[in-house]
Amino acid sequence: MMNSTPAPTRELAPARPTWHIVLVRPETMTFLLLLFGLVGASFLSPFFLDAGYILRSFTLTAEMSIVALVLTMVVISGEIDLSPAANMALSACIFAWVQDAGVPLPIAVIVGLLAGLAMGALNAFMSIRMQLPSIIVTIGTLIFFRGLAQVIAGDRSIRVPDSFIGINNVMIAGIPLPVVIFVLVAILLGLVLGTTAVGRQIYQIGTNQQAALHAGINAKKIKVGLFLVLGLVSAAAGIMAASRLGSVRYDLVLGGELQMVLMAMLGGTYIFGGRGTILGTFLAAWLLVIVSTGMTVANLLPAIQLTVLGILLIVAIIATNFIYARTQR
Amino acid sequence: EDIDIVFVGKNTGNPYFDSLTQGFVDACEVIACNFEFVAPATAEATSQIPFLEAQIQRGVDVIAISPNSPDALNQVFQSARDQGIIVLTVNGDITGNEQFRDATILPTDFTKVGADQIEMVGSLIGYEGEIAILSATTEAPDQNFWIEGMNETLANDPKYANMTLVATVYGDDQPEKSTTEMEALLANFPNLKGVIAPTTVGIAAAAQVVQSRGIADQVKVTGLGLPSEMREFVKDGTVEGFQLWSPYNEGWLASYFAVGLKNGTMTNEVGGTFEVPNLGTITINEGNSINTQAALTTFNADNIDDFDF
Amino acid sequence: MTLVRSILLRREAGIVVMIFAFCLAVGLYKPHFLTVQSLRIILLLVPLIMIGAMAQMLVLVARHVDLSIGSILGFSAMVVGLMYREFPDIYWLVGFPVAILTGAFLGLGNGLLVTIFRLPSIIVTLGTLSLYRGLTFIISDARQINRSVIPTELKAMSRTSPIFDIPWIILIAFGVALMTYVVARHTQLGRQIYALGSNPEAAPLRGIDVAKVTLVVFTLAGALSGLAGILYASRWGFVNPSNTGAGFEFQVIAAVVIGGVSINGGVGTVSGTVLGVLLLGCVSAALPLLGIPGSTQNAIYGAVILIALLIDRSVRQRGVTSLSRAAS
Amino acid sequence: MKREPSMLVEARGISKQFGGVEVLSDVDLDLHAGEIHALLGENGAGKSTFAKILAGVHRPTRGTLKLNGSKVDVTNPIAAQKLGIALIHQEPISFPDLSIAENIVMGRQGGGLLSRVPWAKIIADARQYLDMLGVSLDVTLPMRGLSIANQQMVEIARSLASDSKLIIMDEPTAPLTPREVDTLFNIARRLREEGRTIIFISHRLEEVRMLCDRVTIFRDGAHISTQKIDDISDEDIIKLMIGRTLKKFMRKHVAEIGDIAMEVSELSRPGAFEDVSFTLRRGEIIGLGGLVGAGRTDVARALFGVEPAISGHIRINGVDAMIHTPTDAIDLGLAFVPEDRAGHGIFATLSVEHNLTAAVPGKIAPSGFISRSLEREISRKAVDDLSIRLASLRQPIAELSGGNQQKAILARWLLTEPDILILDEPTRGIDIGVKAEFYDMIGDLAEQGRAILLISSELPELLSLCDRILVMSEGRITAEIPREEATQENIMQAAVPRKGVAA
Ligand SMILES: Nc1ncnc2c1ncn2[C@@H]1O[C@H](COP(=O)(O)OP(=O)(O)OP(=O)(O)O)[C@@H](O)[C@H]1O
Ligand SMILES: Nc1ncnc2c1ncn2[C@@H]1O[C@H](COP(=O)(O)OP(=O)(O)OP(=O)(O)O)[C@@H](O)[C@H]1O
Ligand SMILES: [Mg+2]
Ligand SMILES: [Mg+2]
Repeated sequence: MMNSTPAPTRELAPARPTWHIVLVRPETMTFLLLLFGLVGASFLSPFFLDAGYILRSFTLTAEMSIVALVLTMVVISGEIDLSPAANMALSACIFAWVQDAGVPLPIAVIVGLLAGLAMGALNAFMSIRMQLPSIIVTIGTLIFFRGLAQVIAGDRSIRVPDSFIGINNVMIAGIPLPVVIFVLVAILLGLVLGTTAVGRQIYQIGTNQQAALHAGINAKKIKVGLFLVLGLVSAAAGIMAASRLGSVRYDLVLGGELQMVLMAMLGGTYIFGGRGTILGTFLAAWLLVIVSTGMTVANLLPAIQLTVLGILLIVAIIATNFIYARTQR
Repeated sequence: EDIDIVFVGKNTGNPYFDSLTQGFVDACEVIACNFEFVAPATAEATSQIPFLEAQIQRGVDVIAISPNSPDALNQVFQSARDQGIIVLTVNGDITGNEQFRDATILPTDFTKVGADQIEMVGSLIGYEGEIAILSATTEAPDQNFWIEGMNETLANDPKYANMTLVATVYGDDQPEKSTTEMEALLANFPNLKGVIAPTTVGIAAAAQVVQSRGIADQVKVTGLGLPSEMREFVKDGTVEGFQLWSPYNEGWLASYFAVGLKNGTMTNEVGGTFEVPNLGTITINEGNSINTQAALTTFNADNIDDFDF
Repeated sequence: MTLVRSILLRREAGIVVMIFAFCLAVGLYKPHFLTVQSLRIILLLVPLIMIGAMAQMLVLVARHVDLSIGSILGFSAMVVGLMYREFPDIYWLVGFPVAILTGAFLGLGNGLLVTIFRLPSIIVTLGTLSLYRGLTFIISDARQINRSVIPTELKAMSRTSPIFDIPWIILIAFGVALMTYVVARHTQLGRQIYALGSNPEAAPLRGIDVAKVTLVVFTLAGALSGLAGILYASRWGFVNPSNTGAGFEFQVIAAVVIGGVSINGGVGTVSGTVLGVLLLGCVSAALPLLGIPGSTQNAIYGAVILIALLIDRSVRQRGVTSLSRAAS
Repeated sequence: MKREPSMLVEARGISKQFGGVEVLSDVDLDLHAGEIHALLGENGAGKSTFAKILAGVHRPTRGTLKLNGSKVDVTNPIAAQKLGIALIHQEPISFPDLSIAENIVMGRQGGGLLSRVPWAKIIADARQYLDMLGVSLDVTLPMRGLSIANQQMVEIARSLASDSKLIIMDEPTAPLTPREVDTLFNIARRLREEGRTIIFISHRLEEVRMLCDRVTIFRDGAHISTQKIDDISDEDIIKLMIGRTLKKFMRKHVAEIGDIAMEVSELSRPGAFEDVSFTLRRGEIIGLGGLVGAGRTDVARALFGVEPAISGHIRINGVDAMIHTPTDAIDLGLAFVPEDRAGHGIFATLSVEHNLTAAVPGKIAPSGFISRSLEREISRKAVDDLSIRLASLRQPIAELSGGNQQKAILARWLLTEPDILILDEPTRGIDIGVKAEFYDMIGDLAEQGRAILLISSELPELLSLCDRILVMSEGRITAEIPREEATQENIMQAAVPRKGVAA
């Protein structure tokens, strides 16, 4: 920290060669791990390597992966949200409960989405308006949302109408609809983050909020917007999960926050903000599915999966920090 | 060709399933089947789905499962059966969605559990006084079914006319909550004579409260529990008697039935019968439901050491 | 100046008032709540949370957070349980050093990751939350340690008492609180923890070995969680790989935040934390008495955390206001 | 009969670089035991840096230190403490949540982590040291909320408690009242009698003259001169401090002064600045001078909407302006180059390109989507216009030298085509060569008809560039001096807080 590099060479330091810029980045690591995971899983079980099966397995986490894409943007902006999994559960419960009470389906969907938006607004209020650290705030809202879902649904599972069931069985060109939605959302968000002015500003806020403020970027507005979008998308994901499962309980995607954070981290999103890509999270979502599906189909204990998840998370942040430290100088 | 059977438990680390699994394992050493046990880390509604998908992918012949949800698994069951996999629910059913499984194997005739439990507590308190129920979760389907039976028995059988059910509370199958609920029962109903806890976590928690307060002679605890967990309380006199069935036999029977079905030596017709070693003749009841034993086993100081689950 | 101090003082006074008001309100409706018996119930509910809260308080004061204490609790309890199962003849008290050392070891792991790689503790411990839980499954082969395995003497600690009929585990919990008080208030270590959390940039300039203090804090938190682990075995008589300690971290954070420990480090007292724990205990004990379903408990915890955060902020805000007033 | 003074510290060839800028070069300095040694120099001359090196906060890039004749390596503050070196930081540092008493002793008690805290002794000692300083504070209260002056007193008490051989006071008197300064001086003299050495850093010459035995002058990171205080006049000290010839930076052309661009009246934010009024015309460069902490930055931040004023008016081009956020300011044609480049200016890890275009999203993304070619073209032109030296537009801006980073920030603002530029210490921490380029650029901007408010602590800069110079002291404008009448002396006169008025 207090060391300094020799002065005169600094200014004249050559730019990193293009291959360095393209290859030395966390996404490359994610991609390599993905290939490695594919090969490893194929060795673990002869039943693994089957596109249909992998796609079906991906549908099981597609909702969470979609949320993780938005979460990536929140993390890049320098905040974090640990509550989207609980938000998914609560929105889905509210949706199912409302329609169970006789409200027409489309209106119930809207109510569910609005609930998610309200949850996003609560997070935004506490972390941006009240300037409390979002990580602690969202631990609080995580417990709160999950608790409310429990109050609403108790231990019951609330059924959704048959006509609403089966989003995962809708195939588009042989690909389950949730996967298609995930890919589309990834492309959309990738475009927003990578090619629009707002996307650029998200990186700038996450890199240095003060500098962004001084450059006339309305950091608060953008962050509030991100929390709201995250709330809304979480709700949509929760309702998608309801359609896939046919019923809703308060424990929907219990503990999913860990997986979502893991997807973002594994994709190279920097926990302190300012760095990361949608592509990284996109790859990481597949990586996680392949790792966990490979282990499940090999009938490995879920214990091993938990352990692997924990290790992956820690290794991912260490590796990301390391790569960024190397490329930042 | 051996039949591949997989049993998907509610969650790992649940001692109840250790014994049940052992039944499968032992049966598959006798008859032509391969057995594997898998279970998610938590008993959450959807956590069994990836495991089911994996079994479908592996192309097993029979999936036996203790379902964590009465309806969230329907879609997966459907696709399993579309592939010709036999789906058996074991130790719990998907009530209201029976069309998604082939048969259910339940440890005993659940319609009789309520009456048996009332008789049990009645015998302990001299058929007189206030009783309460400490159940699992508010929505637990089996427990609610039994509690309904208890209420009916109390209302209709004159033998129990002097017994009043003062409260039904729920400990959510968590030791902490079950304990505070039990304490609240004792506080709210000072004249309480007996407590039925038809769930293994609840009965242990209730017994512990009574043990710690030293009021075993005033409040009788009974219900459904595992001998291994209750042995201590029976030995020190905290609990005089409680009931359960044999989880082991469920696994044993399920294996025989599964292999029989797959080989075509048994059929899945209501009213049909088949033979299972050690268990005798088994009948397929209404709703493709099979029971491993006719009535609950009662455990007390005399016989508790004979059971090791 | 005295304003800030009086607010801080009022914070603890405020919890006391809340506890009394709450108990009175419940007592009016259910007089039984105001008996010694119910005090006993409350006190028996809190020992584990109390010990966990002491651990979390130290960590938060140092401007870190440890989400893995529930998993450390579970792992340590499992190690002791396995020990009792594999070596049934071992003297039962050996479980205590084993649990505490196991916990300390896992806590040290957190500390090393935080200091060596300079990672944020919240992410590290989110990872180890999962990792340690997975290891618990692995070492136990996903099997529960049953009641019969836990030594009778250990289980008896939750019932029997050396003094005034107060069970051992309650005494231990309050003993831990007292020791934490001594460490926090009367040792160099304690003061350096407060200093570190109060101003991490200044700490090295003031001759504080930041890495060492951080390591000690996480190790201590782990050790206390380990102690809570063996007490879990005592209190509930079993150890389960998936349930034991699950969600413990959230209860503890709720208690600590209610107790006035600042999430921004440097602020927090043992007395406030103890009061926060007791308030949660009162709420937990009162819900079933009032016939409120247990399913509302998490929502109440969550709401309480959020409210405590807002109170924390407004206290700080007032502190800042008085600062600028003093400066002008 | 005079004894040869014994040598406490011998510093040889001490150099220090920060991010490629050498802020100290080959400083030699000897300190006698039992002397009070003044360290003088302009803002940024490297005084604090030298002090921090002695106290183990920074490690020198080169050079050696001897203490009592033996070579020492002061690797960290703990080591310095053990060697008996105490530093009173320029900005008081404290643990706001700990009590005053603890702040006085923290980190300097011996014993292991588990050793007991002797509360009674700590409190008694703290009282004693604060009494000595004539400050009455309840030492059991937390530091939080203490005024800057009292915080400074606690820092001084801390250094007294440390029993150090060498006490370095970095501008200790800045926030103090005259009475407090007197007390401090008495204590300093007593410490001298006890044989301790004090380094005293201050901008107030009269204080130096009252207190010190010898004086060392730094300029641009170099040791210029060390003399007995009685052997050197104030004029000579100032000459040595400032050193440069003014001609070098003379502004070549003076732009034509146009309409009023900005009119500020009675702007106030209590605690920061009061009653600030001035007018700024097109083509005009107004300098804002004063000592560090005078409140100039706060005025600039208020004008730009970063931290708006509480009362007062701003009129832009004759129209009342409501500036609540920087976005408002930008829309009104303002631009602001902040003094804290790393904290408020650059996005360190982002590319130069992204940094350049940060304030003009509309220009690079006319359709909402960023056009790479447009962005490249705009950035390339900006880089060429200001001759920013870089390897690639895509390299992280942190890889550029400080001066080029600063040019990039200026370039960012020129892209918004601002009418009014507020430049806060634009040349701080950049090398002489780039500085000269900057002066040319600022002159050119004025000639283009832009209005410029230049905040600077470097007098030559103000004198050579500005049409008018406003001087601030303690949050108020104390003088307005036209270019023709401005001298270093009259600016300094207005900048130094009046004794007695301060509080
Ligand atoms: N940590 C740092 N990183 C980068 N540059 C620094 C750092 N600290 C100081 N500098 C730069 O070093 C130069 C000397 O600063 P220093 O604080 O020593 O000056 P000073 O003589 O104490 O000035 P003042 O009278 O304003 O206190 C300045 O240009 C400053 O910007
Ligand atoms: N980041 C900060 N936090 C707290 N107080 C600050 C901060 N920056 C400045 N101050 C205080 O605000 C007052 C005005 O400082 P300001 O930076 O505006 O002065 P300035 O004249 O611009 O000084 P400089 O020459 O350093 O630019 C001073 O009392 C200073 O101590
Ligand atoms: Mg300085
Ligand atoms: Mg300034």
